[in-house]
Amino acid sequence: MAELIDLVLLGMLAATALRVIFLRDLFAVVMLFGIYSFLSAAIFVSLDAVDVAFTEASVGAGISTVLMLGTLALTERKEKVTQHKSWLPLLVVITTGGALIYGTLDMPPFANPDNPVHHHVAPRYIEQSPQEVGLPNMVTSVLASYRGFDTLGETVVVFSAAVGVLSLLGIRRRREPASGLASESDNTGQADLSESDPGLRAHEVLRVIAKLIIPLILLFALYVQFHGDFGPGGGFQAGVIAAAAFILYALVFGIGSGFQVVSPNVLRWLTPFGVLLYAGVGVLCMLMGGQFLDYNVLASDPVHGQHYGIIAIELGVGITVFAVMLNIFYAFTSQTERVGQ
Amino acid sequence: MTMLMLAAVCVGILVIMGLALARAFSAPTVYDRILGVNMFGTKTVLFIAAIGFLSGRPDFLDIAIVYALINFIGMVAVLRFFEYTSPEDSKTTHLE
Amino acid sequence: MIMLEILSGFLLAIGVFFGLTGAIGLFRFPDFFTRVHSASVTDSMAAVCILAGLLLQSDFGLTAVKLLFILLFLLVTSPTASHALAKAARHGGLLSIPEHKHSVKGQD
Amino acid sequence: MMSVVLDYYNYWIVVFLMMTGFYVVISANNLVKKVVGLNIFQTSVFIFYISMGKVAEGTAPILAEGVEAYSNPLPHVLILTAIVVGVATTAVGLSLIVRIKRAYGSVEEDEFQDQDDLI
Repeated sequence: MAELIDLVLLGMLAATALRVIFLRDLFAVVMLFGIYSFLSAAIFVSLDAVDVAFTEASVGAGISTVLMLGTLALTERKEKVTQHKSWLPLLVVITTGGALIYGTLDMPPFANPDNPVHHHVAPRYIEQSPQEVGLPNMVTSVLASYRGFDTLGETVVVFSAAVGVLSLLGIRRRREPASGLASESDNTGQADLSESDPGLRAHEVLRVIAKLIIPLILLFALYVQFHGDFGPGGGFQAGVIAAAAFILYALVFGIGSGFQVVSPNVLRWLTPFGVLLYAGVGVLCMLMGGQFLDYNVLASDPVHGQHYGIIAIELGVGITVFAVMLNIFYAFTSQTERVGQ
Repeated sequence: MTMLMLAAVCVGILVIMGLALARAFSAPTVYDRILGVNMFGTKTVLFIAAIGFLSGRPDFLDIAIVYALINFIGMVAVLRFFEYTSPEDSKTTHLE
Repeated sequence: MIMLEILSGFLLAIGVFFGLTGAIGLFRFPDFFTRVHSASVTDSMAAVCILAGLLLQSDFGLTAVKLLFILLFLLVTSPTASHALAKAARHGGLLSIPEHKHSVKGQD
Repeated sequence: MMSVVLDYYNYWIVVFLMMTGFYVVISANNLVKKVVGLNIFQTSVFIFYISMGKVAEGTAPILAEGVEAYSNPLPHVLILTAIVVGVATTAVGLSLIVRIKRAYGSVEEDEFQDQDDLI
């Protein structure tokens, strides 16, 4: 039964990918890409990777789609027809694909418990982590404790992506940026923006419903943040969900109102704060006599220490991811206002 | 018995998802495409909920909540996108 | 207990039936506004029935609360999304079939 | 024969998806479509990793009573962070596209390459 569901979902995924090739309307391409992300998240659920599905659904399907729509609003909606020769790429792809399929025949069979991948560190994570770290969710234990240094690196990558986007686009606060890029805290500019961008003013029902839903989303984000030790969830997912709440607000009520709720200045401080909190926990561990990110020393009982450490670094991850996602969204949407006039 | 019932529900929802996907693949107007995508999203929420019960670990409903949430935000983003493109643009698309 | 099982199965079957009719309506109805009607109305009904069917199978703990939350969320957002989409289509200048016929006549 | 298909169909579909994404990246002329292709490619790698972590009869790696086998949590951790990083890099790519549009007035590859050749 599980195989059948898996196969059907994978088939839908393949069909979606194939359809993307032949569509020239980029808006439709982005819509299908949203479906593609949703489908792959459903596949992750059926393959037992609930945490991954959680991340893919919130990050992949949500944020990517919103950003791509923002890019389309700034560029073109239709792909132009070109006289490119299509047989050469096709040849390359078929050759590579054939070689890869030949290669998969040497792979161990799918889902066999005796596969080599299940025999190195995985048994230790599965058998020991509930005692050593004291959390039911093994993914969180591995992510935050055993491979904490790796996760710190990923958080820094996310942080540097925000730096990249901000230095490429910047957040525009006024309509006529005569005096260069992102100006300093300029209140009149914000007022300008909220007047010029009323949001979805025509959609009264949507505005009421959004007001009703946004607090629920924030509550859910907090739940995901702090329940991530016991069920699927954690800092990455919670950060994105919290950002999604503010993105919804900015979409419905206009970017100017969004700036008034969470100002880009606050975000500018929050983005590095999360990374520093994470690294700070590591340094604290060193000061207390352990190694970098070795939470055992944080409390007299090692398991309690692990728990404190994980809560702190998950919070750091959550804050950084929240600020980065919202920053990126602001950067794209504030450009859109300019073109839309 | 219960398992069989849930499996049947999963297959049923998969069929609905397939139909919605077909609508999203080739739609007469751009709005039909969005309708298909939206329907696909809500049916995936139900699918995830049902599959959680089928696999005997129904505590993963959080994922279904995220799905419902993101589906709605995606819809709002699409509506916002339409405020920036001219109506002709959205009409020409159904000729593709 | 067996009553609950039967009731749950009944609700699930109804839910899938409504979902299927809605999906077929997506193809069979003549213009966009009728299609949005078929999709959104059955969508809500299918969500209510299937989630209620699952609710009867849960152990009425945290799982049930989450199911109720999903139900509430879908009941609020799904009609809103359909309404807003139909409104956007209207603003975008999409006509229903009778209006279309009328406007074609007017041009002659 | 049937067992071979059942053992490997997951990997084959992954290869198919990967090649679809690869084809879009190398053949599409529009930069936004290229980014979509890149994302399809990326997701296929994610599914490949998660497929490797799956254990038959296993369930999600969250401790529960009465569960014997769990799927491998390590690929899940690697992919979880990879997804977030993937979206971050996508955002950087999209902002580069916006800058290219501003500088050249086009996001079609051959059009702005023609403009470059003129200079």
